[in-house]
Amino acid sequence: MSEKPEKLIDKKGLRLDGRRSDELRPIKIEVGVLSNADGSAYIEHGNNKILAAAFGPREMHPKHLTLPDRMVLRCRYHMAPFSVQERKSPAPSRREIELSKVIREALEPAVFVEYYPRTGVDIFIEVLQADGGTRCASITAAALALADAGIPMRDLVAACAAGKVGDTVVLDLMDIEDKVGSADVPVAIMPNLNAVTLLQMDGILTSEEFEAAVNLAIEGCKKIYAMQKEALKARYMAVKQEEEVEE
Amino acid sequence: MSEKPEKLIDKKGLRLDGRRSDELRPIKIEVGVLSNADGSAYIEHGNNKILAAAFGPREMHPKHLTLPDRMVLRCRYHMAPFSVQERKSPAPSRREIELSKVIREALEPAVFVEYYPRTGVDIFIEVLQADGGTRCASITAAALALADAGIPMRDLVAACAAGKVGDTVVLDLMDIEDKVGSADVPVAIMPNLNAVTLLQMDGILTSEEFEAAVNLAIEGCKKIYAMQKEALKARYMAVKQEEEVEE
Amino acid sequence: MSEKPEKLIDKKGLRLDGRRSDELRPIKIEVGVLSNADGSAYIEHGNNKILAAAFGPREMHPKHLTLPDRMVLRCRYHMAPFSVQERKSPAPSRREIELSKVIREALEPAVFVEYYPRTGVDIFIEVLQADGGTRCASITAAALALADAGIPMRDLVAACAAGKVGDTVVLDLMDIEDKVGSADVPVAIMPNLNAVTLLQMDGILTSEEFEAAVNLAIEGCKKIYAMQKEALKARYMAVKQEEEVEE
Amino acid sequence: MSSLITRVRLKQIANLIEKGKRLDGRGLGDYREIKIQQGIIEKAEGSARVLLGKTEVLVGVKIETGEPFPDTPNEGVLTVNAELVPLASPSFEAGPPDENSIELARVVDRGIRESKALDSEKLVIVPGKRVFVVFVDIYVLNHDGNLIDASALAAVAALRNTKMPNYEIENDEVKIKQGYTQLPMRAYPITVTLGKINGKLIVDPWLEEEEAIDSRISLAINDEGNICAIQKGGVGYFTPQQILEAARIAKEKAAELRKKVDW
Amino acid sequence: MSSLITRVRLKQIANLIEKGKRLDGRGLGDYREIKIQQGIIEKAEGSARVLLGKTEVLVGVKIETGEPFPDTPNEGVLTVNAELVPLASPSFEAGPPDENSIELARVVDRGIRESKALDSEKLVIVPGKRVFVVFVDIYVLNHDGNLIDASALAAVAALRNTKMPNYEIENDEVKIKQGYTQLPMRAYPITVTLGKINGKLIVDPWLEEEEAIDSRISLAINDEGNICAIQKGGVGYFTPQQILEAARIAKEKAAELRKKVDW
Amino acid sequence: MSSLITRVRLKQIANLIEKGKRLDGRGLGDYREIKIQQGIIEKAEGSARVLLGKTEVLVGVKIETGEPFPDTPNEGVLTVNAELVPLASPSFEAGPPDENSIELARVVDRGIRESKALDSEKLVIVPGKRVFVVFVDIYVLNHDGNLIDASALAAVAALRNTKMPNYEIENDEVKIKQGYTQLPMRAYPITVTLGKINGKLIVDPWLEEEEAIDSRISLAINDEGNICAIQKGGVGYFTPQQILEAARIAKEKAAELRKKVDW
Repeated sequence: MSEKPEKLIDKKGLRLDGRRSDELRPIKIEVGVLSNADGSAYIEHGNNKILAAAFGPREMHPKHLTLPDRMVLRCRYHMAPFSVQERKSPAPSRREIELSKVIREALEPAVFVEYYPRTGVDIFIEVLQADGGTRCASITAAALALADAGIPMRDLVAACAAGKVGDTVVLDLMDIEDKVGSADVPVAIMPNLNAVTLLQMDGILTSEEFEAAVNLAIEGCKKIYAMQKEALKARYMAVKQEEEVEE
Repeated sequence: MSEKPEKLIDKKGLRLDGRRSDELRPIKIEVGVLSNADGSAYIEHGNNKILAAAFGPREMHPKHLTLPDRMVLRCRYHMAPFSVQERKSPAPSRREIELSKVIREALEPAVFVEYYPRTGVDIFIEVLQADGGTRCASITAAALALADAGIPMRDLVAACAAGKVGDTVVLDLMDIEDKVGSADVPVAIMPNLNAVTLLQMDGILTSEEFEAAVNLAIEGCKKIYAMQKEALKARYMAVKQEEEVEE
Repeated sequence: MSEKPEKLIDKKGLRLDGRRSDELRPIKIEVGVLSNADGSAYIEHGNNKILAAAFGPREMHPKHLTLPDRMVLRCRYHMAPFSVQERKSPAPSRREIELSKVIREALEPAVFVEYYPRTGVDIFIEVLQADGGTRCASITAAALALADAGIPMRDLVAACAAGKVGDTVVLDLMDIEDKVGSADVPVAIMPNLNAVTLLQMDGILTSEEFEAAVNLAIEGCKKIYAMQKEALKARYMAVKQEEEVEE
Repeated sequence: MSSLITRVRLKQIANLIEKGKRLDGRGLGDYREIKIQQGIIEKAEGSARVLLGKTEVLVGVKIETGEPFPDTPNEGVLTVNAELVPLASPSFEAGPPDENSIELARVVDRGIRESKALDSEKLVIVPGKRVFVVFVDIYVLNHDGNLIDASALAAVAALRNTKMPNYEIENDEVKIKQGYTQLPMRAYPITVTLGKINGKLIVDPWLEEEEAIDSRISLAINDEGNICAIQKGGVGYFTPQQILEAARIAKEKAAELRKKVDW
Repeated sequence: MSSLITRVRLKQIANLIEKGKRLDGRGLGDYREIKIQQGIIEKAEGSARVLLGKTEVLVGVKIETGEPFPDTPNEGVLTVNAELVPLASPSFEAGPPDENSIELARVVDRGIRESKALDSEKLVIVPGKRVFVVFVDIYVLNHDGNLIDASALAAVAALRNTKMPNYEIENDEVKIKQGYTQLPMRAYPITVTLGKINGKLIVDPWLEEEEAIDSRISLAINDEGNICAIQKGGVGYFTPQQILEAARIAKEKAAELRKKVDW
Repeated sequence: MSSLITRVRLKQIANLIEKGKRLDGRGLGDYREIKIQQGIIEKAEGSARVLLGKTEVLVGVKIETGEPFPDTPNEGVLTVNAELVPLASPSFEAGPPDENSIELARVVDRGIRESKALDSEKLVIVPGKRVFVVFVDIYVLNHDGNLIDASALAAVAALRNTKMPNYEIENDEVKIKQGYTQLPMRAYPITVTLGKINGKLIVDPWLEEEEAIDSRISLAINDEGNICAIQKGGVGYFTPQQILEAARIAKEKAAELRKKVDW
């Protein structure tokens, strides 16, 4: 239903929402938002609205999936039926199954899975509203949910896409840029370890453009990483305050 | 395909099938009709034709559903594809899943579940022909199947609906009254315990009408309860006779 | 899309592909074609192209299906989506589920199931291209896969159909003969034991025609049996050679 | 599954049969008592209940309109489905059809289809576009063995009892009118199942015999005594001689049943 | 499920209630604090988030066009679905809807449907052919008890907040135009759930109380104070007197909530 | 999963690779032997079988007509599906597609789609109404590692081999005519997968190496040497430098394979 705009970048180099090519969308993060989960986080990344929760380490069901020498990480990325233009059936789509896998593989390098053998950790991600870049925002939130649950981690994981719109390599594509643009490169990193844990690409890029996009995405991830740490700190302060009040 | 009749109650206060407002449809009950079930009953309630069977107490599958301190009751309410106007797919519908739950919750208060810990009892209900009020007739039959299986019970459960047709509160709605009428209140009771174990309502009723409907339904249940006891007695006599013949 | 031919048998008694009534289609068999299976075979029977593999005897999953006194045989007959004219959904159809059962029951009489209690053997059959008679060609290949896996057997099982085309009883119907013909009688035998392990029939046959068809099919099976033994021998020689080279 | 006690029982069954006798007193070629009731589900377009000894099967027929299959634009559609409902036996489980219920439905379907029992060209409303779809739903209510014969009998009895709605075509749309006509049928196949125990053939095995037999063979026989469908089942085998013998017995028994049943 | 520690806790809850008190300080007839936010999912045609204490439910409404049901050619279609998403509680599992989520959806559906909340005749585009389909998706985000009341409230709040696309019919095809109109509604039912513990009725049970109660009853009350849907749940029972008492309380509480909620 | 013996083996694999060697004698940047056979499934509109060492993949292409997606009324439809059939590996199970087969299908799909390999506007029969639907079914017959590259190669080879039926439009209906034309293609992407072990990159990992690597990266390279799709997999990571290095190697290898393959 949304019509194709004439130009995604104007003469001044600004994008439809007024951003420069290397600018992130507004991001709001809150940690510890759900009372029943062991850890949780909520992110608004542009118009994306996403909840992530972590349960565990806990006993696994079914038991035969348990591993003797490590924790098993499971992940479900799921979109609410009302999160997108056309109502989505609540049954998991092939896209959701693939994304659940790549998101899990983006988070697992950060987790000390060997600390809790024979246990499981479940990560549940619910996209309440989608606007391009949900997998990256999901990773950003899920990493915080894991940290909030007290799962021992090497580093947080921060995620952000870069891509190509018209002839320009730009940061953090929103929905319309993703659909009309010519390439999208979602990236997740553990900033302190210089480690890329998610990398996908759609579209066509030369080697040079690809290098530029990866570097730009990494810069974006680093900015998001700073916000993640702020959000964790805010959560920590809130918990501390609560405890002091209780005492 | 069935056309909407002009009037559900005539000038004399009689309904389409000639019943008075407080009159039940003809009911026929037989206990012990299936040779493989531990207990069974068949009911014809108006044009409803329903078979119920109970299996157990027995080992449960899957085992992890077993409870250490009580028996687990399971119930499946299911309609034959040919039981209704338009052929029904044999896969359980959302309506059948909900009814399975409320029927189980209507029967369970009558069962001494603590007598047989770590076991399960399965109740299977098959609606062979439906004509309004299948959930009530199912409960009436299933309670007898449980009793026939020798499951220890506080009381039988008898069920019957009342409702509102035009301006009148009436007993035991048949299909057409249910569809065209303005409210339906299915009720199940354990008569000796003055206990309502099923209560649902569709439609709009004032508090006064609701009270009248509940009371009328309870009267209906009591009449059905008498028939249940007759049917159990007949079954008992038949079994006794059989045993005497065998000796 | 394929049009109905005018005559399936010409004046000389020859069929559309030039065969006589008692002639098999060209058959090519190869044993030991898959490196990951414990046993495997590939058959081209006319235009049918079928792979069969056997895994086991091995531990069964789920474990509760294990039998204390015998091996459990399981079988999945499955058609590739591209094996037939109209693309077939990869989900198992009712036809595939029935054929999996009759094929398993055609093979099981040949297996000494009591030799390996508490184990399971899985037979997987993939029809890569179908042209009439896939169940028989599948049995022929699957029996070889079992033998190649070293499962102890009373005899091989060879399978072939006979049927009626026009007024003639003919051997080994191809797709078009199966569809337009008036009867199809697939048969599987253990030749050394004079034992029929698969028998089905579609169409209408008099008792006399039925007897003729069964006898003709058995003759066909015996010819296929000879080819099976050749293929096993070739496999044995190849393995031996390989071993000698390795030494 | 088979406990020690059952093994003794199975042995006993086999021993008796070797002597030409059966546990329930029948001869090897005898059917159990058969009762057929038609039209008992008034809401269905056709129905029949068959009691074969204690085995009880209810078949309901529903008729709807739908599209024909692309390759048979001038024929109505027949759909046979079987439900082994869990109240019929502790061995039946609720859930989607398993291989046993699928085989049962398909064997009954083949008997009807291959004997051309339905005059399916008379089920066409608008060629290539609109036809009657005949749903035959087999509902097994009590399982005491030989579900195939009981179900096949109930299916044909229900179809005989089936009424098609009258219709007219108005502005390219099918309108259902008052009244009914009989479903057009041309054949009434009867299916006979035999079991094999220690080389002996028995007719109409009941539940305990089914556990004792190593294989079974079911033959659908049409009105002329010809064979129109066969299904061998079980993990044993038959010799070619036994198969021809089974075919002979089936033909004989089908003729016998055909006289007996009053449908 | 219920460990030894929980049993002590359950006992404590029951004892308090017998004295007319509750663990969280509420009176037996008190609701927890209620917060309603509307329009928070901009991409949905309507949405509302309800906080009932710590219980959190998000409802999104999507509107599409589709065919009406054959038996109601002159009415739009309402579809209510509930997802107990696994992040809301360790007791929820990913997968197809279970009996709890189906019951939740159907109870909310009945409250809306039976009170005739939607003016569904105004949802018709071309009678018998094309109507608006209203999808109400209940998304439970945090489960702290009494999901029925929170979901029913969120569903009605989301519907109040829903905008229908404008359209025109051009060459028999529906074209969506610029702009929106409010979804046509006629009633705003409120559902009140009561639990029974040791013969006492409590309003709005929270999670731990839900484990202590032996049965619950939910009543949907329309704007006139009449009852438009009831669902009894749980493995216990009510006396007829308790039911009438519950109906009286529900009517009172619904009126009270109706004044309080600002939607 | 990984037993003690396997751990020794995994260690051995890793040690060798650190020295620039591989267990099967290949260099770190070498592919296994590749064989491609086209047209082996005569009933399919296109087919190809690829042997990559012992890894064996069969791809069949079927062409049907259907409706276009509403948002791309002027394009044909491409559907890629992958079956990890259980005869290919003891680790594959029968059943609906799991995350591995879905990822495989979607990665192959993206390589084809993003390189604009199919000239999908030429697949339109009646704009907005009727288009050709191209089903690409990936059938893994033997799993010896690197299923992505083998499947991507087989898919493109099968598409190159695919013939579309001729048709004409008569009274608004599509009639299939005699004869075929080649499926219209514009690009032939080649996918190169690299694994990472102890910081080293290896090309075309085989089964045992796949268990030893901590992550893999697959890059689809188009005819001009540009990247058109990437998928990182596995529970490890890459440094940014390793990613650029992988991109460089993939471009080189794709050019090399492009010369070698004869399709």
